[in-house]
Amino acid sequence: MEMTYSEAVKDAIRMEMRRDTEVVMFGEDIAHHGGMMQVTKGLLEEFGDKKMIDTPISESGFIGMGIGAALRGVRPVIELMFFDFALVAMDQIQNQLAKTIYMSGGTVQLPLTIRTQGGGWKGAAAQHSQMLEALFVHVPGIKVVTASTPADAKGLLTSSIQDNSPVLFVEHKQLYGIKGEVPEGDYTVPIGKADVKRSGKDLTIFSYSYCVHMALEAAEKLAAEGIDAEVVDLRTLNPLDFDTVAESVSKTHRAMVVHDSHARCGIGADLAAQIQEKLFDELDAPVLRVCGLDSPVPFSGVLEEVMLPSVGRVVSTAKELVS
Amino acid sequence: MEMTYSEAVKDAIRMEMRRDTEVVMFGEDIAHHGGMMQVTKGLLEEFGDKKMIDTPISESGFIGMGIGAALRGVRPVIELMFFDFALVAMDQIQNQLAKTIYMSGGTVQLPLTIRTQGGGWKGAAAQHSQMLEALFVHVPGIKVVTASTPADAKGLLTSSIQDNSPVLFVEHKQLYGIKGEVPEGDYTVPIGKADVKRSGKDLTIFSYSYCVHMALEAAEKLAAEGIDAEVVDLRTLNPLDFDTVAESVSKTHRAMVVHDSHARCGIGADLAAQIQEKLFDELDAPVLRVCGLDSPVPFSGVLEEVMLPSVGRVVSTAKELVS
Amino acid sequence: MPKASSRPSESLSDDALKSLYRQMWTLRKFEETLLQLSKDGQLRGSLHLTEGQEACPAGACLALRKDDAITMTYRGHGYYLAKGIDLGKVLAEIIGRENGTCHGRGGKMHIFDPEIGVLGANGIVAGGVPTAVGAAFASWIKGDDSVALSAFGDGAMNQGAMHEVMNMAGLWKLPMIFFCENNLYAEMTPLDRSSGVTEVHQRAAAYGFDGVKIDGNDPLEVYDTVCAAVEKARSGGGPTLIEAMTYRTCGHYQLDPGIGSYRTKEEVQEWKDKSPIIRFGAVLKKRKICTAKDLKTIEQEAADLVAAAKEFALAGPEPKPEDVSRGVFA
Amino acid sequence: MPKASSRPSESLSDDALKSLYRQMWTLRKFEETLLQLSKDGQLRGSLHLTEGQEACPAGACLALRKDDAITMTYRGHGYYLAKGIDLGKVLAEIIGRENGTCHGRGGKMHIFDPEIGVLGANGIVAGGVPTAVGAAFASWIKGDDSVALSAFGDGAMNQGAMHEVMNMAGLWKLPMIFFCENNLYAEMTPLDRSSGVTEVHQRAAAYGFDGVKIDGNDPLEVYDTVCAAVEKARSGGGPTLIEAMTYRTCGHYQLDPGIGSYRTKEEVQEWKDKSPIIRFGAVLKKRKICTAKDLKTIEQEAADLVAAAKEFALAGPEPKPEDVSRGVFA
Ligand SMILES: Cc1ncc(C[n+]2csc(CCOP(=O)(O)OP(=O)(O)O)c2C)c(N)n1
Ligand SMILES: Cc1ncc(C[n+]2csc(CCOP(=O)(O)OP(=O)(O)O)c2C)c(N)n1
Ligand SMILES: [Mg+2]
Ligand SMILES: [Mg+2]
Repeated sequence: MEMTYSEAVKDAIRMEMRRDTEVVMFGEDIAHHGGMMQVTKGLLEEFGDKKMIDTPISESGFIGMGIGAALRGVRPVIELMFFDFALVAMDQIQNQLAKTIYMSGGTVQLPLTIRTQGGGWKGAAAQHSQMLEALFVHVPGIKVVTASTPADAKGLLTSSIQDNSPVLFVEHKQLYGIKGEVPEGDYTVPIGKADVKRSGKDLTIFSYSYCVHMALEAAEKLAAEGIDAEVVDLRTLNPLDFDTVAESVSKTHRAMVVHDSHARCGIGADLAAQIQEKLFDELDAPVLRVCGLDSPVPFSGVLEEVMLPSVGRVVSTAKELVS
Repeated sequence: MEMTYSEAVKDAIRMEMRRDTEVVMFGEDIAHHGGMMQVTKGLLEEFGDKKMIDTPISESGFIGMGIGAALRGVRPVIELMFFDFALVAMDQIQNQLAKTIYMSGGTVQLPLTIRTQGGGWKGAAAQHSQMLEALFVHVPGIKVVTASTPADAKGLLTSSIQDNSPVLFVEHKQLYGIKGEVPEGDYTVPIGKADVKRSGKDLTIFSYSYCVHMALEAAEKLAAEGIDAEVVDLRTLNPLDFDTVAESVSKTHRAMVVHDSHARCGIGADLAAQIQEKLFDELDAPVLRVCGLDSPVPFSGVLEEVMLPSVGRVVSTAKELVS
Repeated sequence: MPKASSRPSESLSDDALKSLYRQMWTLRKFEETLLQLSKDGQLRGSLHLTEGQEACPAGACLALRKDDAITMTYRGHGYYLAKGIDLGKVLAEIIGRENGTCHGRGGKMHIFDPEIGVLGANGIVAGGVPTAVGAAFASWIKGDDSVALSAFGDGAMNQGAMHEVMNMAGLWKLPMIFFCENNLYAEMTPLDRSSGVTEVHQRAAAYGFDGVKIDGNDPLEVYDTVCAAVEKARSGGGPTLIEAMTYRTCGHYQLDPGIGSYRTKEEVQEWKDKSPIIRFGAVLKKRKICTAKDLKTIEQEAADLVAAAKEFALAGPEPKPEDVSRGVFA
Repeated sequence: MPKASSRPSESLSDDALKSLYRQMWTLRKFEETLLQLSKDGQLRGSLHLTEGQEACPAGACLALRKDDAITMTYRGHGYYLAKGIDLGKVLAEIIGRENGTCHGRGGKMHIFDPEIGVLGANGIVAGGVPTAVGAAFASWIKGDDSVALSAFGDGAMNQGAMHEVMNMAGLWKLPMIFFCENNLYAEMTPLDRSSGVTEVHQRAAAYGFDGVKIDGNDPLEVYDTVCAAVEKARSGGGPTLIEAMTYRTCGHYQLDPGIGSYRTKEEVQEWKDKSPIIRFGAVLKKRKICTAKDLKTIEQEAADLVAAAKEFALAGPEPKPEDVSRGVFA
């Protein structure tokens, strides 16, 4: 069935709430209003106000409460309105949520999903445009999941909600409107599996979330010039599916990474480091990166355009890579 | 003059407070008690309680207040008792402090130093042992500075306090007691310059903070086996002195990175990515890493020992690198 | 705190009163222009307007000196305007031009002009309050008599950072004014669904200083209350929490109709009738300071100011792409 | 809230009272053992002892059911002991053994035993309070009648997260007990240098629920107060903030002498004389429930329990190095 990314996210939540009475959603303006992105519209009516709960503007508080709730038989799905706001709740996310299972010696389960959205190209400036996934990959204890298509969104969010460890499910402003075929009914995509979104033999472009589309568009342009790019959607950033990464690099011998978050200590740096470390002899060229520049996201459209990656940069970097 | 690292830090603060009446220190138990690490002992008596201010346990609040104070002619030096506690103040550090200069279009200066300390090997477990520097390198806008010796501590902290941008000055639990020669009087070490702590020709070990000592110890062991390692102390992690990195790699053609923070999206990943990207043809082997494992810091000594890097791991990785 | 007993507003000259009225109109016209620019595709992103709340910034900033500090929110246009920012430059900023206050890097949620004490609008709820308290802290450290004011919404009361700095302001008796625009909603959530205590000003007691609730749609009451709080602050009496009751008669941002899903038409209309601009115009007429025609003239003056600013802004150059990384550090 | 008017403690059996006394001694002996192990180099890191505050955990946990939830701080040994944790296993945890409650991964600041409602000691000031409020939230969502209690210090009142969850607890009337051990100091900082309002319980008013100040060195007053708060919470009456006045007669951690730099010898001695164990022993004697010899016997029973636990713990194996990454995820 064709639906938007946003509908696919809702479909996953709705189905899990129907299937499992322990699933409870909370966050700011998610119930009565249906969420700032309108993703949860209608769920209050179906599930009632003890399952769909509007919170005050207290991210640290309600994410922390999610931990206690999860330890006591609730399966919270928390909406964090903007990824940037994770920073006000960082202690509860990284010192508490991420460490609780390990500190308990593996004696507890902590089934909690935080859904959030990031990304720029909207003139939302420095505090409403960040993609901060690298921070959550660096500090261990939270699975970090992204989805670039409606089908993946449904399948991966369903798996996230069913998972017994904390999951950060990162959506993207630019994705909510895109449409795609989504399987009806029960549908899961496993956490920890990357996906080859386009097969190719000359180089591999690794990406995830919205930038996968940029990579695919670039691949079409490259194809027109006779360069055959493989596009691998990493999907889960932690745990990373290095097997799929290795398989692709062993085939193409040239790799690059594209993401819109910052370059330094980013996912691209991580992947490049791992690829050269483990597949040095497979590489015919260095692993290159196309990332957000290392400055805050500027407000001006002209500046935001150059600060963030673009199809043009992906294409030219790919050419550099194969040259 | 020989002094401990801890005394060198105090020396820098005291000299800057004497030199510049705008310098004000605040933090928890830093004034009357002289700091949990006793670094600031005696400064209250010399400078009085409007220069040395004890705060409540409100890191988000007082770091945020540092921003306002800095914009109004105060030059705050803030002690954050443990690096782990940065997470309770993350919005003020990363959404506010790090972005203010850029968001103002460069129209303001923001002279503010946060001093903190991290690191394990103390049985302090998951919430009191973290080295989180990678998080602050990933999100741009804060200079991230470390020092491995008393002299560097004095020189770099002095530069940090004098800097007109925010600086995170990261100390290390294991360093306070070490002794070294420290220049008396005015002494600065420039931010943004790495330092070759040991010259060698067979490989380069990049490191910073406490792990530099591990690298130096490993280098001695390697020397005994006829392997001549260069040890480069990165010192400033942002901005990074890539010139010194490149110079060393161009000489040794083999590089590895050692740090006690987590591997994924860490400083080692960042450096490895940059080295292979820019110096691919110089490399005779992949850039290897010896880092903290990707799990929270365990309490048990047996586990902490394997979770964190060790001289043994540095030595064996170096051998792998040159083999 | 009892309501301000002295009424410094009584000694405001006719010109000052007219200028206060003009200030509210300037804000209204400014925002109408922003909305139009947004519709025309010349202004990017979401836009949080102040319609119906104009008395708060106009009254509050009139009580401040140029060297006093302020911070505000994404809905803070009124504060920096009333604090005296250059209208053209700030409009240029809001459309991202190089000649903007922040050279187009900050944009509408991040306006800085430290020369006149404007220490930042903010995109994070309560995020700028610590900055203002830090400015008050600087005054306390240096022993000067400038004060700081932070304007924020009712929803901001439930952020941790707010609590932390209120405690420190109370502890050290910092020269600080916490100015809460209680417009009864945080986005689409009404106050009684976000807090067990809807009398916001009562929270001040938890920090050992005064809280007062006032009519935030009366610029003179706002002015008098802030004057009293400023006087107390300058003389070492510590902070005040002002809860100014008001209402945004527009949506939360430009795409929110503001009526229907979470507020009834009647409720909004009731508050439109209490609009501070209309009310204050009537006062000026009643006190024979202005005729109906004078009021129109003032409105027109405001419109002209904004029109000139718009022209300046639109003529400004775009930032140069190659300068994107300028200003990450000082 | 007025102090508890009903006194459920009056209907505690003699055995229950003795057991309460034993509980306090168990904690004391437990901590003496920890200190010795630390001196012997068998226990790593810093150790935050409870000496002088034993009445709080003993009295509070007696008022809870096994299925009620608790969280506490690094100074929380008394709570999980009184909640019924296995003494041997938790001691093994504190020395980092594989047979410890958390297989040596957590250590003394991070004790979990969800079977008996122990949802974590915590190394971050106020860090575990949201977890407890979340447990109360779960009860509210599911409509069951379990409650949650979080124990924390006076210093924790000034953390943002505390504020946020107090507000939500008040808003939704969650079955929650905020139990503040006001021992007058946060590390070396006295309360009046960290907060403008030193009457901690008064903060509850800001969130619309009751606050009460009690003698935290009287286990029966603690018990009665928590009983009342629990009853209120179970019946939908919402949260209570209890400010239990107490004092740690030891240092903040094992290397802090606790006397000299920030507290006088006299002040500490004064509180040592008010030690809850001594006081409660005297009560038991006065009420003829125990002779001096009985008291000694109970103390010895506690010591024996701890000795057995120590033996169990020391016999436990170290974790296997190769298992270091086990349990990052469930
Ligand atoms: C920390 C944080 N959480 C959430 C948001 C999203 N948000 C923007 S405005 C707003 C409502 C704020 O309400 P209030 O403080 O009453 O101010 P008002 O908009 O009514 O002026 C919210 C939730 C944010 N910007 N920052
Ligand atoms: C967020 C945070 N900041 C600072 C610390 C360091 N610290 C540990 S205990 C403590 C004092 C806490 O005082 P209080 O809450 O009164 O509890 P008490 O130790 O007196 O029982 C501080 C500041 C911490 N653990 N967490
Ligand atoms: Mg509001
Ligand atoms: Mg205390």
